[in-house]
Amino acid sequence: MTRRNVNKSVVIGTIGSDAHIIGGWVLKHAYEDAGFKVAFLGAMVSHQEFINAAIEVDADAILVSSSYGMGLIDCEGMRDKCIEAGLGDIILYVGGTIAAPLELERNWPEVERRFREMGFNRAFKNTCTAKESVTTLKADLGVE
Amino acid sequence: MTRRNVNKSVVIGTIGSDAHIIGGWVLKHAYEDAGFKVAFLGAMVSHQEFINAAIEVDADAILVSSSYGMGLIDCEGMRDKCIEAGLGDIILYVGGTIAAPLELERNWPEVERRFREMGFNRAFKNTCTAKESVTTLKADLGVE
Amino acid sequence: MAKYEIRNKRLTDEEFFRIRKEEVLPQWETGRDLENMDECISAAHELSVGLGRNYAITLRDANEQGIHLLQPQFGRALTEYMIDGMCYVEDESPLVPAGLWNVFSDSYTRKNNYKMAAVGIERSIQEGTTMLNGWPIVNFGVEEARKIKRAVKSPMTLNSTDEDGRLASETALAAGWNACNCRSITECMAHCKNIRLDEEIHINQYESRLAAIYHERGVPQSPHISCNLTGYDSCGFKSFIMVVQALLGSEQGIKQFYLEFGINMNMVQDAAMMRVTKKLCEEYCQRFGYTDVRFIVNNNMFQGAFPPRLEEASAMMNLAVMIGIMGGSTALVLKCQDEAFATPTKEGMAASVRMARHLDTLLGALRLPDNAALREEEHMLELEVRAMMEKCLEAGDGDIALGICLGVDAGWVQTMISPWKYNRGNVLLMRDAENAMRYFNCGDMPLPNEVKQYHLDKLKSRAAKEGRPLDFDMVVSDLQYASRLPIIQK
Amino acid sequence: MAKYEIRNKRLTDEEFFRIRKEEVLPQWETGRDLENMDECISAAHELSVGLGRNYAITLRDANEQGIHLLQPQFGRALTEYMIDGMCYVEDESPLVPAGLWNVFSDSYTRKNNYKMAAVGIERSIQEGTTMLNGWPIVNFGVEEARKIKRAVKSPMTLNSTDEDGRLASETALAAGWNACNCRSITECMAHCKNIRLDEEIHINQYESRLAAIYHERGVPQSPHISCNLTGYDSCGFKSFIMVVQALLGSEQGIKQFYLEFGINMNMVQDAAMMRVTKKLCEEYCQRFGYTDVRFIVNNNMFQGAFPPRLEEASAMMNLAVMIGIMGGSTALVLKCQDEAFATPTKEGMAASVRMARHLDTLLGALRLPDNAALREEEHMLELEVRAMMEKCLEAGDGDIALGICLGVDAGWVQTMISPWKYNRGNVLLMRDAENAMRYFNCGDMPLPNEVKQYHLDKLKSRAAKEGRPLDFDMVVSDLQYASRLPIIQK
Ligand code: B12
Ligand code: B12
Repeated sequence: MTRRNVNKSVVIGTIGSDAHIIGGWVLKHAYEDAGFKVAFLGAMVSHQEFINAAIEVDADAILVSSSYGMGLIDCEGMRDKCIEAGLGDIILYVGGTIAAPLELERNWPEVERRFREMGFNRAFKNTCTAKESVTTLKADLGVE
Repeated sequence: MTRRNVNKSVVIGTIGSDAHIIGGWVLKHAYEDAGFKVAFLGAMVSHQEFINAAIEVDADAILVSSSYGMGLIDCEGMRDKCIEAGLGDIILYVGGTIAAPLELERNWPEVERRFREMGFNRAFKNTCTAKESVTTLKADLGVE
Repeated sequence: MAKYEIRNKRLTDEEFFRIRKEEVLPQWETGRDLENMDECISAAHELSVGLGRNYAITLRDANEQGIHLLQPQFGRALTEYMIDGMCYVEDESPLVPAGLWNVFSDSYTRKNNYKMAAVGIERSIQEGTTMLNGWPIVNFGVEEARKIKRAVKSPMTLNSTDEDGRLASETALAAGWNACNCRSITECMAHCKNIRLDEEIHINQYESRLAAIYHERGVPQSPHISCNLTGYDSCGFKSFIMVVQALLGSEQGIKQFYLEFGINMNMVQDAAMMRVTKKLCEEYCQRFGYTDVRFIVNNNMFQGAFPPRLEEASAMMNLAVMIGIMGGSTALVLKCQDEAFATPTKEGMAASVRMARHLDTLLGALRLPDNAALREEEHMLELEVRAMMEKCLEAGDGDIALGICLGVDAGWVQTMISPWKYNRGNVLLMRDAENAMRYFNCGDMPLPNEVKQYHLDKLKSRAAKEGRPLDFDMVVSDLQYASRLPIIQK
Repeated sequence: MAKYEIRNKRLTDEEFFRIRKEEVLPQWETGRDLENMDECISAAHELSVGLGRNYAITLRDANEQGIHLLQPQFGRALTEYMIDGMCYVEDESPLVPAGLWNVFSDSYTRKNNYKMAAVGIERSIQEGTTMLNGWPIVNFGVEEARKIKRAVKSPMTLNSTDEDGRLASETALAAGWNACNCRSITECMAHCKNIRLDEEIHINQYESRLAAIYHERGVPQSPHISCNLTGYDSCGFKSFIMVVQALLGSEQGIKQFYLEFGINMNMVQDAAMMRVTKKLCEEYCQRFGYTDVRFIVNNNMFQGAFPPRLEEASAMMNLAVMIGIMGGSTALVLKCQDEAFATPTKEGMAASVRMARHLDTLLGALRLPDNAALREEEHMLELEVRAMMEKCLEAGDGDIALGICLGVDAGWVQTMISPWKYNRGNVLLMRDAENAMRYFNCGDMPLPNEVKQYHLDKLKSRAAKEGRPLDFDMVVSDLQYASRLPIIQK
């Protein structure tokens, strides 16, 4: 990935109407502990709010949390809006319990495929720990 | 089934080294309640003891209980011994948890096939209630 | 004090019907089918009391007879999936005759975003599976809701609120379901971000009054007072908000409450919470003149993170059911083995009913015997809840609606983590050695010193057991104490 | 009194080694490999203490540290199935490091019918599956047993007795397992038909002495005293026989006992049984001068009929584990979802370990709080056990071995249903409203009137609850109270 200067900064929030804030709260602490600057937007964040915050803190990545089952719907168009806002190369992660029906949640490659198609760099299962996600982002950013 | 006179009499016991007596005890009460004469031999009954008792009470049927998992081995040759003893047409039932490995217990048609091949008229799963077995025997005997 | 207009006062019929006409029914086109309230009520009567499937009556009778009602939850995007799934559960498990249904709507509906719900319906039809996290009751409207009601044998309730569940509740009630949650603070803390508590109370006053009107006109209702918040709240906080809600709902005329406890998974502490809450609900209602109100104790399972594997989930569910039964619940809301992954499947829910019913059989009439540890826990909890109640009542000059709004502002009323921007969130909770939930730091909550000390002492038992000092990391890792899979040493 | 020669007296070395040489080792050809006892002991030392996998030490340490050991059971016809299955469980569940293994032999082995065991081995090879209900340890001999010991990480014990488990125990001990059950009465009542109790005690004296010798020579042992009888016995009876066995085993020099309770599935009654039994074991041992004996409370699951479906079995297992933990057990012997059908599979056992470990995590340090109901139950149980002990001691002129034989003859010592022809069996048991086990009729058992009355009063609660008089049919149907699947109303 050829990118702008990395400054260890992320935006975190749950998307759409999702109220599940606990995971984001845990992530916030983990990223802070790992030396990241975190813009924690809490729950029920719109695409635009994510993007505004990302611009404000010059974020390397937006960590979209979605647990209530409608992430596939809520995340549609997010990448396009980033591109419009000049954040074409920002890293987009999504994690949580991101697909509503069990059949789909169990068919993980298909879930991943759909989020990739929507322009997300990675999708994380809800069994992923906060630390693991930090490690992955660091690797993707090429930083320690 | 063309048979001798039915006199509502059965022999009950567990076969081989099988100590599981509770099922037999329940059966004993159910058959007595249903008006059968019951020779209850308790646990760990040999082929010969079953046959002797059957002769003594002029039994319509021998109800072999086997729960400890080695019924397939223990029941071998039982029909032959009955024939030798002149009880060729006595009804032989087996019931309990009659096969050791789960694969086999789950493959019930195969279990039944094996017991039929050994000359047993019927094999019963351990989910069969005492009353159900009484009803079946009555039907097989053509009595009320 | 002039800051808020809200008061704990019954809506007049005039206000009620004005709100109904102007604010509620116009929210979405299906509201039109509800305009004639008399028709709605008589249809509801026929479909619930008439068919012998009224939620409130079933609950009351079970409570009197000491029977446990099992209550699976279900919600899919399309009506056909609903009927298929609910009938499946009734056919494949011993749900009938001692069962209730807890149907949940999807989150777009709960956010009154019926346009997005319509998108979700479309997507679901396209994909041939459910793409919403519940049944969009408002989009489908009252006739479809009646269709479901006719198809299933067990009485039903609707779980559908976030900020504003009024139209959803109207729809459900008119279909013969039970509805109208009475839980303004719960909603704010659990599901909301921006709404003010006084606004939310106002919205909920309507819902409570609505249930009361159905009840008064011969269709008994048993609205839920819930404290299944974030799954990470103290028992005292949960108990306190239930007592508050009892006062708010009773004022609107509710006569029978379904207390829906979200348990913290420690049998003694949870039992104490259930007992103290019922006692204080009754006591405070008496004090304010609501003398003929019935409270029935029920419980939902643990509302925190579940483990992502069958056996661990089964241990969770069995413990939850056991706590419910031993602690004195009548109805037991069930989660299922899929909890960590997706909304409940019909297979999962049937399995949970089988499991819970068997546990109920095995436990028979056994309840947690009265004991000193339980009494101490009850005592401390009572002190805590009374302190919070009195503080708020004082601030509100005897009016609890006003008092609790001021309490939130002051930080007396708060929980650890919430999406709600008005939550102060400087309280820190963790589990003691017995996995009871304790205050590590009680922030601005007005807890008596005795209570604070009690919690700290209990936490010391954990520090001793683990041989390390208590710290913030424990607070964080406790959020997942029940969902982490054990390590396998290879 | 001259009727029996048996006395509770330690075997002399001379007698012991004579029996060993003349009666035990010659039972089957593999006995030859055990002739050199010093070699056996040093091999055992290396394979258990040496590898840090000694059963008795692990148990003792866990007990001291308040850790729960999970103990799956396993037994298949061939050594390769054993190793495959046990490694599977250790790889697929969090068994290590807090686990123990309970390996059972097949019933032919238990009946010393090694020829039939050989037939079973043959059949198993032919059919490519296990045709025996356990591992035929004697036929395979000590080297194969050591192979298994080396392959698995958790300490192992052997469950292999009916009339005469001496050669099996010799083989297991020499392989570094724990062995030597101390349970003559249990055996007679549970598995035997014709053997006299005095003969059985004599056989068991050998086993106990054998364990003691290993222990004395540096390989700690923790023989099991079991009361997992027919699954349908009173708590008083179970407790009584454990106290008796404690005296018999201690006299032979056993220093640490594994009390293996078969529970009746009522948390309060079972907890009372576990506590009272431990207390009385200690007290009676003191009285007879066995002053340095340790008793560790553990429990097996319900020994009666299990339900033939996953969810119901899971409810049973969760309740059993909960009773064990809340009641104060250290090790928890596990059954699995296949219980109603066939001997445990490796998949089933791994699942049970996962389930039980999670429940243990959830319960944390929570135990059943002391309470009045528990104390009353303990009080009644103590009265009952003391009455039986004193009656037998008196009859035996202070010798419990003699006394219990006479007690069986007199019908004081008996249970409801047993294959054993000396069991009088005129006692009738049923469950009360809380599913505790009660005497409906105590036959010839010498119970204090207070105890009889207590049981009858408890049963009245059931009659009242069910609105029908107590009768014999209830006794019969209670045998399957936990195994009947609930009725589904279609
Ligand atoms: C607690 C909880 C609640 C609380 C939420 C409180 C709050 N405001 O936060 C309450 C009770 C209020 C609630 C409400 C609802 N919930 Co809820 N809830 C849960 C529950 C039990 C635990 C979630 C949790 O807190 N986990 C603990 C945290 C620490 O873990 P986590 O969120 O998974 O986050 C971790 C990882 O996933 C990862 N992560 C998370 N996000 C991201 C993002 C990125 C980029 C990365 C890298 C990593 C990452 O990092 C975290 C650290 O390990 C789950 C089920 C479960 N998992 O057991 C259901 C669940 C998420 N809820 C569900 C639903 C449907 C609802 C409701 C609609 C009500 C209902 N029908 O039951 C409402 C929705 C409200 C709304 N508007 O959103 C469903 C979602 C179904 C689906 N996805 O298909 C679930 C799965 C339950 C179920 N099986 O039905 N819920
Ligand atoms: C109680 C019990 C015991 C008690 C037995 C007490 C006694 N002496 O009776 C104790 C604890 C002593 C015991 C010991 C053993 N047991 Co056991 N035991 C059980 C258990 C839990 C219940 C059996 C029972 O009493 N059921 C209640 C009665 C009323 O039901 P029933 O016997 O099934 O009978 C009913 C029907 O089957 C039917 N029926 C029975 N026989 C017949 C015959 C006919 C002709 C008909 C028509 C109907 C019929 O009528 C009855 C009324 O409904 C079962 C597992 C289970 N089912 O849950 C294991 C079980 C039978 N035991 C088993 C084993 C292996 C053993 C042991 C070898 C020890 C071990 N390794 O665990 C020893 C063997 C001792 C011996 N020599 O036989 C295995 C057998 C495995 C297999 N078949 O493959 C089982 C299935 C457990 C398991 N999953 O491992 N056991």
